[in-house]
Amino acid sequence: MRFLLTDEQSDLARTLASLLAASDVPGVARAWAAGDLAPGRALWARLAKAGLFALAVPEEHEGLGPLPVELAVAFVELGRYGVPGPLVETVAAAALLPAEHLPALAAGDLAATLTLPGGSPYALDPHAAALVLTVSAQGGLYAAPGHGEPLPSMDPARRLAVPAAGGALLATGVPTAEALRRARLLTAAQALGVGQALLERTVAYVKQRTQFGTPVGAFQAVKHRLADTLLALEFARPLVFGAAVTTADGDVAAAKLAAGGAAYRAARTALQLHGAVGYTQELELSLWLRKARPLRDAWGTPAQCRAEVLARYGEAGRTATARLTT
Amino acid sequence: MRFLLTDEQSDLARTLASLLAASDVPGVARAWAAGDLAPGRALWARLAKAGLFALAVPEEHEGLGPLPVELAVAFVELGRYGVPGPLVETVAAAALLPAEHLPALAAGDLAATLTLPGGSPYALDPHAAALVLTVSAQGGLYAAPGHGEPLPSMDPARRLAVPAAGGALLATGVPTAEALRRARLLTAAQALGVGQALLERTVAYVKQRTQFGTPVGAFQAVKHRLADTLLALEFARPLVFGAAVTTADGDVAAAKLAAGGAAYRAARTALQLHGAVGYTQELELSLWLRKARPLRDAWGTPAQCRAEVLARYGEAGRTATARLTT
Amino acid sequence: MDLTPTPEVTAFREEARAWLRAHVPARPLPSLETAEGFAAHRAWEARLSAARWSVVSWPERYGGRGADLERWLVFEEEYWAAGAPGRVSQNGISLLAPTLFDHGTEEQRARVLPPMASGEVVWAQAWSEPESGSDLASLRSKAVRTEGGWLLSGHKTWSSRAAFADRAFGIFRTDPQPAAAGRPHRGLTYLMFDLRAPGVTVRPIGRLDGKPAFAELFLDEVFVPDEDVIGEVGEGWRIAMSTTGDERGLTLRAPGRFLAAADRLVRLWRGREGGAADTALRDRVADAVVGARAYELFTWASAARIAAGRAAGAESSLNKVFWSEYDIALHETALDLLGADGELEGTDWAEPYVFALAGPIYAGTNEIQRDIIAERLLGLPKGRR
Amino acid sequence: MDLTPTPEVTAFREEARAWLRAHVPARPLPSLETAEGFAAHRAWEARLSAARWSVVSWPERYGGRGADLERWLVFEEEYWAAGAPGRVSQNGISLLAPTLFDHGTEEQRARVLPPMASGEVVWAQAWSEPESGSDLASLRSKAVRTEGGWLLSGHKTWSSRAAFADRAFGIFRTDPQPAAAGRPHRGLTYLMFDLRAPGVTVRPIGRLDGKPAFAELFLDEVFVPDEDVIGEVGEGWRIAMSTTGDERGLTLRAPGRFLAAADRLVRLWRGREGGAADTALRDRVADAVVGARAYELFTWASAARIAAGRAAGAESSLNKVFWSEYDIALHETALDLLGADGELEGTDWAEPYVFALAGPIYAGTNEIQRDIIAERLLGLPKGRR
Repeated sequence: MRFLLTDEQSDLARTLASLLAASDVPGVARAWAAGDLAPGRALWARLAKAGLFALAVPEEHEGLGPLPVELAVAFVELGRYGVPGPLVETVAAAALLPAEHLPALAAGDLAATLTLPGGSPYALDPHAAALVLTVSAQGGLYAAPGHGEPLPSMDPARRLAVPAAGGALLATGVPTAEALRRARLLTAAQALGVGQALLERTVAYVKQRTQFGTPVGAFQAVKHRLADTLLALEFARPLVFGAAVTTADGDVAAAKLAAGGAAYRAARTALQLHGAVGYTQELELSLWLRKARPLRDAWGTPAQCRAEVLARYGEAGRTATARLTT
Repeated sequence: MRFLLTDEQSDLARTLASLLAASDVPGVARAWAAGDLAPGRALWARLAKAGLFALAVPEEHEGLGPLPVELAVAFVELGRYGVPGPLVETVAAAALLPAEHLPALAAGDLAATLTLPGGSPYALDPHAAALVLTVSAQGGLYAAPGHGEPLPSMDPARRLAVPAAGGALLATGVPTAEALRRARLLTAAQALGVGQALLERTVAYVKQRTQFGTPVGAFQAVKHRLADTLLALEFARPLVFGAAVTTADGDVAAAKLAAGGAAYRAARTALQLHGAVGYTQELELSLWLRKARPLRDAWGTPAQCRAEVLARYGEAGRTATARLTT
Repeated sequence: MDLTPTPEVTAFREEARAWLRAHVPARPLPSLETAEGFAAHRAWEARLSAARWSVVSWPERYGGRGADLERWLVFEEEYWAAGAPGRVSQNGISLLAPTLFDHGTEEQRARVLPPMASGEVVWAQAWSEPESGSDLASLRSKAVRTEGGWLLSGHKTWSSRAAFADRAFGIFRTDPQPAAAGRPHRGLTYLMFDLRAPGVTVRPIGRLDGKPAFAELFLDEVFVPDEDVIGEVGEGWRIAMSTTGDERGLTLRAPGRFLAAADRLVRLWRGREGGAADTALRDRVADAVVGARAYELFTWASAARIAAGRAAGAESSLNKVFWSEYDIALHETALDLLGADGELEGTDWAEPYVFALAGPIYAGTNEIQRDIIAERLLGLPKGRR
Repeated sequence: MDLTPTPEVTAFREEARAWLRAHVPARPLPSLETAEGFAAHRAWEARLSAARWSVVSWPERYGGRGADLERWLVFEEEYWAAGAPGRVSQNGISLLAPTLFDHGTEEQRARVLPPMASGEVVWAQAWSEPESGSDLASLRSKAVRTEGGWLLSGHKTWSSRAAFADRAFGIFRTDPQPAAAGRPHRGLTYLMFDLRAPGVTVRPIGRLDGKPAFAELFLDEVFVPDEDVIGEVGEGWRIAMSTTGDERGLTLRAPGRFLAAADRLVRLWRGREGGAADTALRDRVADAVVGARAYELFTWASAARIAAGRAAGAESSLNKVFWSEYDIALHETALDLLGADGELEGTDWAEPYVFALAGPIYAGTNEIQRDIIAERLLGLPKGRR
């Protein structure tokens, strides 16, 4: 029992962070939002080279994984830097796709998006994906033959469309639950990173912005609001990594609930404490501000996650959410 | 249209407030809690003389009412001074009792308590009531032949017991809904007064208490918490008086929800800002602190009130909660 | 206490309702934060004005009906209940017009108000500067005396409507001496100016959803004739403060808006499959209904006090905090009710949600409003501000 | 990252569970804030101690098992899951003992710790004074030098457990000079004293529910021998601060308490008729489950950092704010689930609810904790305090 990132896991975070810091991700995201996918695809390739997608693919299919903790580490950074595209969806698809697709996915040559039965009818960014997947209630995996017109989200870096029904049957009896777990866990990790970015930027802003002759960050109301934001993020973080370790459905739902809520709270705080300047599209901050709420709901709204937490509570073999041990 | 208390209504509040200020209500409430009902009964008689119960009784039965606005005005003061006993219940009973009981009730010679179908099984302070009433689902009004052992509430000035079934049938086809409306409206008014007392005392305390060389009330976190408490009370107040004017079920439920919530919030604030001293039984503050939550739930929990608000929303003849006019 | 309208008020309500029912566009106009939508909203103002519904509380000679506060509130309730368009002339009607009534000359009122009422001239406000958000007294933009008027120079921002509006109003430093001597509230003057005058550069700013809901104004020796100074030179702060008070009070946020929004929310909730069983959402919908009713009754109480000759004062801070937080909660509930569609840009709820998010920031941040509530209504000690 | 216990830890857990299952009283003991309950809880401590379960993390020579942090957390989880009684020796075990380990002499440890472990001597804390709640540095109670020791005089309050306890510990001003010179944190000394010594008057204070959960202490020249001074004379503040850190950290609030409470809450919810359909309550129950899990994992992460040699520091303020607000929310949910019974004094939930209400106040108010979080963890400017 040692609930701490290993040195290798911390190194992975640092490697990705420095790759992303050097990649003008805000520019990439703006281009993505404007429909120019080329910079995003170039970034995707660099992330693949750093091993991102390999983490989702078993070794026998030219991957390194699946390594949920490493994936969670990576997705926190992806959220923190605001990387656009169906990243979560591609990693979730790795749990479903037949073996022949996996080497390409691991290498970053296969962007996928998907819907799952019982979830949202929309697939994220199908115009940017080589494969748009749907899964039938019986566990049949289909390559959708197309999709509806992508609709703009309030996050301009996201577009949503309903995949067309039918298409080629790629596999049967696919592990839908595992795909949902991955999508939910990594969306939680991404949301945590988004919340962290919002908090970091807001803290920096209130230290520097003065009103009435004082840094705004010296006002107790501002301090306490930021303290609460940190609190929510810091108690979501162990849930995200705990869920990555146990991969228990209840833990994953708890992580999603907490991280999504903390990110949205961070967005509200960031907006309020930046004042009017935070309300503009121009400020880089808006990249994260507009992402928080969609991520809070994607792959499990708060209500869905709460229901899941209680449905799984006390499940055989996992005392409590799961309680750590028995 | 003039949504302001008349001079007469304001005078009523002032009259009751000065009567209560001169009555050592904290002492009365402590005695009541200890089982000594005499001081409470003496206060009851003084309130009756000031016309309190007459407000609930029609003129033809030696009353002055029913005057819901005046009753609401009065119950705000009763809450503000923390008067114990089945006051709300007696006024609600006036809507149910046969005419022969009403002159005594108006004169303050008849304390009653009751349960209503679908509500709490407990009657408040039956040991202090001359009549313990129950109403059957068919609208039969019974004088209960006794009651279970009174159980202590977390508010020591309240005791609760289940009335015995059966007893003398006093009337049939009684207006249960009107009794519930009254009980709910006046509990809301009482809660508003409780919240107001908590806020007043807390504001006074934080002005005088110093820590770190500063009055506690100069800290922005303290100021904002008190501002929010005032806000909740000041937006509950027009709901209480609006409900007294329209007597619409939706309005009454809204008033109860808002006033009960505001009072409980005021209690949490008062406790936190008084610090340890607020957590003691000794401080007079505890009189109101412990009353807020029971009043929030009595005659309609927040969940029940919310359900009622929506059930009544858009009812024919009352657009909106009710919307004021059509 | 009385909540019964007189027959005259009821007749007024019915007249308004009938006209609105006949004239409100069946389909929502395009967003007023776009060039196309701005033009459509301006045309709507002209229609409203032709029927004398654009400024019911103004005197008849400027295009109004001389309606009292009660009628104004009734009109607003009907207006929003009818689903009528947002008011592109809002800034002029609720911020500049009250100032002209209090501090303008009759010549100014006769010249400025009728075209404001008809939407022929749409006004933008020009208060904030980059370094002066909450701290308005630290304004730097200046007006320098010249032959027959003043030359404005400086940099204004968060000027709502300015991307498409015709004229603007704001305060400018006409005398730098008092500020240099530590009295920054003095030496400011209230002026109106033309957004198309030489020397004005308007740079639209995209709101969170990208729409140019406000703009920066770069002013370089923009000429303003003396006739466009409101009140006395050097008294701009005092004059602006009374205007700011109005922005926070009744004039900007009539309860009708929130009553209508709560009504739409209930319809959304009732129309949802299996919605009623979800008590978590039901509770939030109920809270929206209760909040709208509370705000309505709070406003009626304020109106009655004002009618009885008592000033509104710091209670307008309670008002501001309440509606701004209410508005966000209501729209968050709506988005949650929409489920997977909640994040789409194209729903009826997306733009009002983004608009609501700004509520706790503008017209005095809610942090400042809470300070005011604590200090002026509760008498708590002034903290550092 | 690893959440798998070693076989040794699992064996330890099973041993604890088996013992607790066999020995935890079937019916809850009377409230520990009553004379009868205090005695019953003291007897329970003796039983715990005889089986060496009272202080598992202490060295064996003082009655412990030398358990590491992991085992301690496992023990606490099992302890609360078994529904075992509250710990009447808590103040001594979690506040005084760590101080003795860090700053006491071997003679003091040998003399004080074993009877603390067995419940033979129950300790009360004596920190606060009437004018010093959050502002501990302003303490006035003094200790004056005398032959072979010190004479304590002054007035302490909010001394939890003191109504029935045997001894107490606290800090006293031994040198008034530094305070007079504006350095109130200096000149304080950490002392232990006997609550039954001549000169001590204990006045119990009734908590909100009337139970004497704390007391005032009036001290009039109470003799304390030199052997009961902990650490150096004049260094009491520094010593107390490290103790306060523990009170806020792991030692006081193991996650087991909250895991067990969440478990009870779920059982209450599941046992309720029609409860599952009420999503508003369901959501709050789920939040309690998630919060307990978050607190558990947060604590495991802290324990792992501590085990890796990194100090806890200001993160204990996050911890304090979290559990104290969590605890109230959980108990409020329970009362709401109880319906009409929620207000009764006699339910299993009433006393813990009242106890939870104190959480945001003691061990450093949550307002102060938020200041610490903002200043030390986020680096925001120090405000007035």
